[in-house]
Amino acid sequence: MNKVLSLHDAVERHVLDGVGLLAVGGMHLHNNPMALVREVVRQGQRIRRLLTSPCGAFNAELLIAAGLVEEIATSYVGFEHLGLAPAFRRSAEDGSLRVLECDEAYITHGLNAGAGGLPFAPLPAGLEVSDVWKANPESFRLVEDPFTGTRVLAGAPLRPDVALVHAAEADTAGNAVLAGAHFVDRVMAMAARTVVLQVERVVPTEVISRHPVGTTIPGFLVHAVVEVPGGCHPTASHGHYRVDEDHLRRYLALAGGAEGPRAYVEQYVRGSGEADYLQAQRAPASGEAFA
Amino acid sequence: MNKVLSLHDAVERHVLDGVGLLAVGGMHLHNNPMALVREVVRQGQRIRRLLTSPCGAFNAELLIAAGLVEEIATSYVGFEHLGLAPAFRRSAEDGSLRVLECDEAYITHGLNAGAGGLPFAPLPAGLEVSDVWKANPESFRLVEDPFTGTRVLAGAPLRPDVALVHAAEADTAGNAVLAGAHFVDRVMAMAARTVVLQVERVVPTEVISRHPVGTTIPGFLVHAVVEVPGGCHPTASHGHYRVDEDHLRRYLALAGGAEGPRAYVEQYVRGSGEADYLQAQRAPASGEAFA
Amino acid sequence: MSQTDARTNGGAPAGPSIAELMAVELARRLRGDDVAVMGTASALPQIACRLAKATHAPDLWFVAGGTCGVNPRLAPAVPSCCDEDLLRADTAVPLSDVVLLEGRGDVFTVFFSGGLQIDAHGNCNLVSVGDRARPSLRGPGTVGLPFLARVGRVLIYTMAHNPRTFVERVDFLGGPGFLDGPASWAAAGLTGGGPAAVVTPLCTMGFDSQTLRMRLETVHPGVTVHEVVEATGFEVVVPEVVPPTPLPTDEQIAILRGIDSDGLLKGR
Amino acid sequence: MSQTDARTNGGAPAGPSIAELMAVELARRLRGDDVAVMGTASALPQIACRLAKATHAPDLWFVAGGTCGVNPRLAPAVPSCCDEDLLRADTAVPLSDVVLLEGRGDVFTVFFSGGLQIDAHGNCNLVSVGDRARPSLRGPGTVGLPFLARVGRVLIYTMAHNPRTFVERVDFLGGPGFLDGPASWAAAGLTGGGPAAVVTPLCTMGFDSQTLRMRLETVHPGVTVHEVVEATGFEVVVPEVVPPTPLPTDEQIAILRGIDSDGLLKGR
Repeated sequence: MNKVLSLHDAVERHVLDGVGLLAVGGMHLHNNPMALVREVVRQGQRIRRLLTSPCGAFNAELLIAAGLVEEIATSYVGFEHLGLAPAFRRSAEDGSLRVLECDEAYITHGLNAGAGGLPFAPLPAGLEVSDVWKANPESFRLVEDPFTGTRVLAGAPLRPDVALVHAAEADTAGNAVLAGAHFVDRVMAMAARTVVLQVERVVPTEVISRHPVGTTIPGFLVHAVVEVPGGCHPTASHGHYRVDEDHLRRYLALAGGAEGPRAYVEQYVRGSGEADYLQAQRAPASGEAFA
Repeated sequence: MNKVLSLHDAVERHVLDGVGLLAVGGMHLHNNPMALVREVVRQGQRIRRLLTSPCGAFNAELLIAAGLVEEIATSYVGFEHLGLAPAFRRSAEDGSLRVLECDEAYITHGLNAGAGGLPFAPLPAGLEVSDVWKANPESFRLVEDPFTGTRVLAGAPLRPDVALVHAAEADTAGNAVLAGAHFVDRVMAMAARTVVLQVERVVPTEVISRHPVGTTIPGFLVHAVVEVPGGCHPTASHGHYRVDEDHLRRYLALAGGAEGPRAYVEQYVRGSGEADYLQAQRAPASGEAFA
Repeated sequence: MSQTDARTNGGAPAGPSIAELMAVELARRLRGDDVAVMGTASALPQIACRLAKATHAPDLWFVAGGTCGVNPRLAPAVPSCCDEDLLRADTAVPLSDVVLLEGRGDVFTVFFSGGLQIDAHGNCNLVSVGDRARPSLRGPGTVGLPFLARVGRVLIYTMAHNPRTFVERVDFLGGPGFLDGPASWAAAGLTGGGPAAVVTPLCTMGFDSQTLRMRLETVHPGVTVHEVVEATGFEVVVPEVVPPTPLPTDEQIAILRGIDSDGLLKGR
Repeated sequence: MSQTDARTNGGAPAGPSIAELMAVELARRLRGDDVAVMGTASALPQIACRLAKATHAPDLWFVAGGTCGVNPRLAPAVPSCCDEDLLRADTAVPLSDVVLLEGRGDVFTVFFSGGLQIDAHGNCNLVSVGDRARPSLRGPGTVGLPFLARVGRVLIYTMAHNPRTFVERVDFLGGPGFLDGPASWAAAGLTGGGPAAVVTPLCTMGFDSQTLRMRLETVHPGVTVHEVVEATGFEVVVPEVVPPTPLPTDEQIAILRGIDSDGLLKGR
């Protein structure tokens, strides 16, 4: 079955307005499925709850900047060494964005529980001394360890309705290869009811078959494949191109003002289709990256 | 730090007599760390409890045949299409071997819990209808899901004191590459307090570095590396050689009699060092495999 | 599981063996939107899946548990589910991922099962016959059979159709079928669909929708209803008309033997 | 974390920058039997680890969280913990494995931490300043800091030594230090060893063994004890004698700059 769809059709078909839990893959400014994220912004699909990997970045920031996110479950949204994420920060500070406080352990083990149909994810003893779970009673509970009688922390399973995940390559059936770091993208894909993959290129199955055990996502988990070379821009795509720090610094400069994030969204996303956006980014400095 | 040890020294140093929980890697008749297992037999180290992957095979059978195993936690011991495991079967039937009944889900998720310091492993709803947990109250408990209030099954974490695991290659620091299938060997290595690796060959770190994310075991988990080319015999070593079904059929024929398993142990294991054993197995049919 | 009671095929050399017929019967029950998983000693269902993909269900996915090759393409088929050759596939994933996904309940739609004992309600037992503490026969163990509770359709197959295998109630419930029948099945509230078919060397069976007991569907060539009844250790539901199992077509046999080029099923 | 308050180095161009001095201070605290892990924006501890491996602790292991390269070997060092270049390493594993192993409690012996706020007992906060529901500063989030409760030694570093960062009590406890001091620390019964050192642009601190409050150890070149006390928003324990932080040797600086060949730490 050929699962390759256009960017427009993949998002229109699989990311419904008001989606309950939308997960975005990638970690920090790497392997963010930005073409899919931008298309969600263009189509204006509202997100009841957004879930990031342990470290969300421009993927979450852009959706928040576009005003589409009601709540976010995350353990980090920021631009790492480049600074804080302005739209995330401002929306959290003024209360317009509800933040479900998570930590790395819960996001990882919660997704694992989602992938496995496990009723919940007990967490290591000691994690209960942090304030994280007290700030997020919806996602965390105390439970009695039936083997020792001690009270331990447990997280609710994370079952994204849709996951937007980047992979380097996939075949038309959705068998995909992760180049470079995995982050938690494989686990996220296993946990989600629907997986929309953004890839640098679609390749014959024979290319996927050459990769060893442990480096791929099997196609039976994947619902749509969208080929967008350069589509992680301005974040990096491992094996293909690096972070466009200049672009992100321009965003951060623009976003210093309260209207900046929306202005960016209008100019760079709503104002142009994906092909035009990527074309416009082929500046001399980053030109090779999108060749 | 050079972790390469002789077969003798690795077992003497790391597999103590009366070891509480010894795990053996591999699955069915593939990637069983047989050289390490044979050395345990030669040194006569008794095992209070043996843990297999979801499908134990000659690794468990030989230790049972040698009379070293008090209890076994397993979801399967057999020779797959070749038949039942005679020593396991007979010892379980006459009550001399206590079997802690497990299933594939518990072994996998229990090891995962061990690797993560997770207090226990809740299992998917529905698994409680099987008789497995009722037969093994030590490893399984019912627990209330704190999010739904329903009673679900939970397994105790599996924390092997020592895991004997086969990998195709490792460097002297213990960074190892799994060739072929992973089975649950990576999880087993992550869960164990001490990992003794059996490899086909020791390679420079640069060789390990070429392998992608997801295919290796990091050396900081590994305590000893033992180089035994051909050491999985008579089981297969993925990437290196196949199952020696003739040898195993001879074992099964011999083991048909009550004294057969012990006779095999005396003749093939206690009666010779590993080098002699492997030398003797270089029959024409399997000669290339050990070249 | 061990398949020691294989009924040898008395037909002409060119005709299908019993095991080949069984593979075709299993293949017939696979759909293009299925994701099937199978484990230990699963040459028969693997061949059935490849046959289904090559004929009516090209979009079928199947995972050979053990190696966890996804849609392994190899000919000859291999007898071990952990054979390295099964990595000649579209892709492959770690077994720990497959075990995880088996629990999700909405990924794998078909699970192949079997047992030392299979009972009237389709429950399977690979653990022990008699008292578990001192069994008369200790089986290998239950592997992943408890997951049957969560999977869409369970397809049961066995090479042993006799009263020792087909019993009224399994001595150890490892792989749940319809449990103790309609009341207990309803009470358990399982998300899985339960057993859908049982394919043996004598016949193909389904389940009676009222009693959830095994019900004869078709008898294989040369087998009588009486023989099935005699070989079954519980009272199998026998409808008024029991048609013969359809014979594989020449095309099916040709494709199947192209896959099973070592003839794992041929002599059985 | 964001490091906006970096104190620029007033020394001669050839001498170590403050950040370079800090890297040496961190490296000094690593041992050959350590397995260290670090996360977000961790160029400084990564360089410290490589320096330690190149000098007194060749058998040290370290994992650059994010990519999870194991003992990444690259020069130039990179500012992002998720940079693909960090896969130029002895090996690399999936992040999900590292997160899992962080919970085991006996694998990683050193965890590098930091915070928007760091308090007198070494608790760290990356979440929010003020009321969490309507914070005056919303930080990025706590990432893996709750794991500090289980790790052997926590090494805290920050480029911001001022009273906004060093507070009596964090507004949000994300990364546990010695909690509220000896009584609460003992009551919590944590398996981790707690914070072992705090390295800032002004000084290196440890913890008083009685009160478990931060205690000045050494002051960096040109810094007075008074400056440290003024820059710290809580009463830091000041021993009678506070020696100067040892200067890096020329060899250490040469090795460090060979690793940090892009000069990430040089101007800071």
